[in-house]
Amino acid sequence: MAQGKPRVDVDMASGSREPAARRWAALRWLAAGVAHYFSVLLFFGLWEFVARSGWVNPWVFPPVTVSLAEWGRSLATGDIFHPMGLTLLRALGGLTMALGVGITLGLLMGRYRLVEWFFEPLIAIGFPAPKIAFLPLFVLWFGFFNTAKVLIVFTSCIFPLTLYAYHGARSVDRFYLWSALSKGSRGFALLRKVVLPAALPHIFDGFQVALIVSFIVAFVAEMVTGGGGLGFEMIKAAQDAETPRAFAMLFTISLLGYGTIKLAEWLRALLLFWHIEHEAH
Amino acid sequence: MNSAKVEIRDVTKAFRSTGGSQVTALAGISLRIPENEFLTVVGPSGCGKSTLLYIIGGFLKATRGEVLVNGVPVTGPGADRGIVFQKYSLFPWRTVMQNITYGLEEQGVPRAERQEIARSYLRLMRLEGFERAYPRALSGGMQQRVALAQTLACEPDIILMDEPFGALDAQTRKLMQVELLRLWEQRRTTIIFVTHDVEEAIYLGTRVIVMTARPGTVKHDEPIALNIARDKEDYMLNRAFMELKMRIWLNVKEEVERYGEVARS
Amino acid sequence: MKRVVRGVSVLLALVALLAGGAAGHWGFGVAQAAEPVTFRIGTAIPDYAYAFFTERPDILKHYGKSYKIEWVKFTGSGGALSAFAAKKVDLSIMTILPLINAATKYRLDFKVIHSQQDHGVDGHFATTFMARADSGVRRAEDLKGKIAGVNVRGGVLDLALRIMLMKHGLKPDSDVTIVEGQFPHLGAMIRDKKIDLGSIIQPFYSREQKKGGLIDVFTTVDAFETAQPLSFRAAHGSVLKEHAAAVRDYVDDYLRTIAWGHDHREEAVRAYSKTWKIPEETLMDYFLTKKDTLYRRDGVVDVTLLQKVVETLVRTGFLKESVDVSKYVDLSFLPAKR
Amino acid sequence: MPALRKIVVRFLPLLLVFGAWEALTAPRLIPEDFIPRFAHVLRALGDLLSSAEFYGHAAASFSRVFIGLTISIIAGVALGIGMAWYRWVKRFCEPLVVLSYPIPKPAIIPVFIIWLGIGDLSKIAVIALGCVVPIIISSYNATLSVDRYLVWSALSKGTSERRLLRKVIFPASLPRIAVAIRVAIAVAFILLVSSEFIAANTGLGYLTFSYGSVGSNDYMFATIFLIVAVGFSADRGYAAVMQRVLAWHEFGEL
Repeated sequence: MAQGKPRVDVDMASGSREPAARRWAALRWLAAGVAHYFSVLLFFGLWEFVARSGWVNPWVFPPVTVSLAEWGRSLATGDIFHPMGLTLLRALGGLTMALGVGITLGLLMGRYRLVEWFFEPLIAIGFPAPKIAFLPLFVLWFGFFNTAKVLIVFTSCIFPLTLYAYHGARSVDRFYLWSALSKGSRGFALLRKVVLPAALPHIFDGFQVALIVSFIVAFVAEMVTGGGGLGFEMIKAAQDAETPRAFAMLFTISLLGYGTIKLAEWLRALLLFWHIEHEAH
Repeated sequence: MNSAKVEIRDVTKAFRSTGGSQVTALAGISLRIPENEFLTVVGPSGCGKSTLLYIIGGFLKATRGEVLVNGVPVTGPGADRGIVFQKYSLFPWRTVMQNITYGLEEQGVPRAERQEIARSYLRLMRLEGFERAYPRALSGGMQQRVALAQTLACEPDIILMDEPFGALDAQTRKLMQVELLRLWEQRRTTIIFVTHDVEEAIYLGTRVIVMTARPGTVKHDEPIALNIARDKEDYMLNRAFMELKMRIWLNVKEEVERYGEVARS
Repeated sequence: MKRVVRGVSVLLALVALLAGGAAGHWGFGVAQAAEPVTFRIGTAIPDYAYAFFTERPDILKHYGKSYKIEWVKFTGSGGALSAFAAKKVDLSIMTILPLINAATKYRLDFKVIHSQQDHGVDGHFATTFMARADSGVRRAEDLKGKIAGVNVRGGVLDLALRIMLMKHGLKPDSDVTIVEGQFPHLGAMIRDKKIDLGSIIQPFYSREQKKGGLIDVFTTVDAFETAQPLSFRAAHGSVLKEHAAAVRDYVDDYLRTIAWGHDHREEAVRAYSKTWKIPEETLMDYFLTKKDTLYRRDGVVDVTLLQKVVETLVRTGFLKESVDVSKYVDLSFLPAKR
Repeated sequence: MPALRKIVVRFLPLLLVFGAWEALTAPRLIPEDFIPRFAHVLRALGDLLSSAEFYGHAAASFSRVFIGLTISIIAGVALGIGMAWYRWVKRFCEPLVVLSYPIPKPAIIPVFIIWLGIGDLSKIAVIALGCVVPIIISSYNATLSVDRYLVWSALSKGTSERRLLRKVIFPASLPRIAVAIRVAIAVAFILLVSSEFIAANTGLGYLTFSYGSVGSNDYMFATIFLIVAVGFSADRGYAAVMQRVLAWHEFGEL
């Protein structure tokens, strides 16, 4: 896909190669692999150097090796899995609810004028609203434990999901609709059988955005309102002046998010195989 | 010794397909295209005729073999070879005028001169009054006229055309063909024109090449020497034209069928 | 192409340079500044001194002459500690746990220089754990199987609650569920039966009392078995060394504002209300009276009381080993008796 | 006049929601501890808007948003295009970008404080970091999906590879980059609050949190309203400008 140099030439390889050339290719591949993570290594190296240089208090900003060791320890003892599970549960719980409601709402907005009229300004205004500021109030309204946190994730995810589904529904080619109408599809069936699949690429865009939002919001909700989970453990570690543990929590959420991003991309390729975007590659 | 404007020497092109297997698009094509020739290339879809054009243009590199233009090997794209695609030749963010002056701008022609040249092509292509319009406001036929003007304004040595009228409706297409012929007869620029329409190929070309199905090779090479005035309306009803059309079409049909079988197996 | 890349890298380098320069400028602004010195003071959001300093600069004597203040506000003493440890503030609010962490984990060179709020000293208010009057929770031992709310788990009130529960034979996490809620909301949560017990501070204690229906179950004094200095101001050793005179002036002005508050209560209420938008009626009820935590006119941090808190923490197992608090308190910056 | 009616009709749902809010809170159907009366929020709004102090906070916040956004746009577009264009840039940046994407930005404020201090820089950095990733990703994708025929068309008219970026790649990917920037604007206003919630002395986010933590909920809601109002206007303003700049393109709604 991405080539160095302008993409004058789109083909990937040409002709057969000599064995020596193939060895070279293998070597290059290996070098590319190292190069791929070079930036992360460099970043960690810089971090380690700075933390050990004496410019900062190493108990305030511990070396990366210390943080990674603490991370390894908590993975080995397994004491990180419980908070991880809690955060995942909250993130995905809220996201699932938002998926159901947001997609339905978005599609309805895209098809029915009255629904659009009522919700469009609310969504437009609600999207840039800082949801994090409502966190304490959510606890007050919905209680402790998981409800408030799942609901704040839900509230944060529903905006991108609705918006993308709405635009997806509006951009459905009218010929699809006409074709379905002429075959007798009406109302909800039309929505489910034609509008939903046709809007799916847009909806998936929204899903990929909301996925990240759900992780971030779940984590921040735990930071601010407690109740266990990676965010809570991080804040607690910071309060107890156990900074390496706080970084371990950050590593965990980062990798967890990374994994789900990749999973979502894979899912997209699986579900949207019929969509034009794959012909481009 | 080398009197050919474009010489294609044993050009082979292999792609790696998405599945990872090698696909040979072109297999050892050699051709000599003399100056002032209007070469049209027909063949079944997927036979690599566009690939060949892109190799001449310098956009793709041949896996083996080479292309010489004026005796010099092609190493990349250049302003000596203008190209017109079926679509997307125009920059949507530039107005008609800005699109036509684009190439001149790139060659460092002073502003006043650019405007003047562009204006002459605007007239030639009957686009007056649309100078300030953006491409998306134009019809398909007008867009292709702008694309042609854009390419002509650079005064290329060779014009490469990749099914330029393929997306147009029948009437517009006919008018554009007439227009193109008129231009070619005035200037006699060497043109290599790829199409899947046999009638178009015979009508426009001074020589028609039929390509085989993948891997593409030259199957049939026929100079068009019909002694008829091409601007006459009944040109295509001429008996000689019909015979020629039938002969070439049979060649193409054979390849289309063969390609179908290859694809099925 | 190359030109663009070069342009971008120059730009990025510039940004980095600017960032570095600015960090150097702001981050270490204290060190070489000529008179007056600017102190960055970390404080909690509802701080009294902040309101008085900003609303009534006319009562200050040295401000703007020998020193200036840049206030930085934190939602809790925990967040303030990490900024203090990173030397991004010169002086900071501190409570007992951050003090212990600063001393034993961050190994900072710092001293506590004046008190801020004292809990329960001389009959003054101490944070009170309240319950619904009709809930049957009257004493700590009634809490078995119930839910208790504190502002932050791992904070000093959480510890007080846990100590109290342990003293009454309950295991904090298995017998009682401890959850977090913000101070302003805990009262409403008790009424709404979301929690059975909550830690209530002022001004919310006054509000809840006025509304009625809630009873006091115990206070932090009951838990720690002593009145205790709740919050105090700490400063980096280097700041104290380099700017001793300016620090003295600051402490002098600080005490001046506290004295002014006590002496001109109505004006103080007005200033505070204006800063934090808390209605004056609510404040009039308790502000700087016995119903409020004690703001000492002399600024003295009672080391004996503080040490007693530490010993309670050690005895109940919340601290592994004792810390000698007196090593971290230096009252020499307080003015000689006025 | 019809324009005014259109606006009224458009925002009627909002008024309905506010009306319902007031109708539920005024007779204390919902206790005021749970949600302030809408009328009180309006009163607080008026009070804030008439105090000079408030504008200082607003200026502090919006300058942070503005600078943070500007940095993220410049860096994001440059990196996104660079990643699509140069293999080494992609190799270098991709892992960092993808790994930093899911990191909750408020969680790294303490780290920013250590490096950039307590002042504006750490807050600008939070906003810039939060906004830059979506811009990088979109610019990257936009650049990759520039039609190769456009590139070829330019090359065949003598455009050098060096100039290609400015003449073709950048304008061709502009519509998608413009959409990404629009998303980034919304993100920036969301982050405004988080960036000011750990250590601050100025800014609307700081006000929001401090009013919240002393129980002045009416004022808290009022500040949030103002942030949203400004965010919303910024979004609409941006859309209007882009509609003009990208007149050649059908600038979509999103």
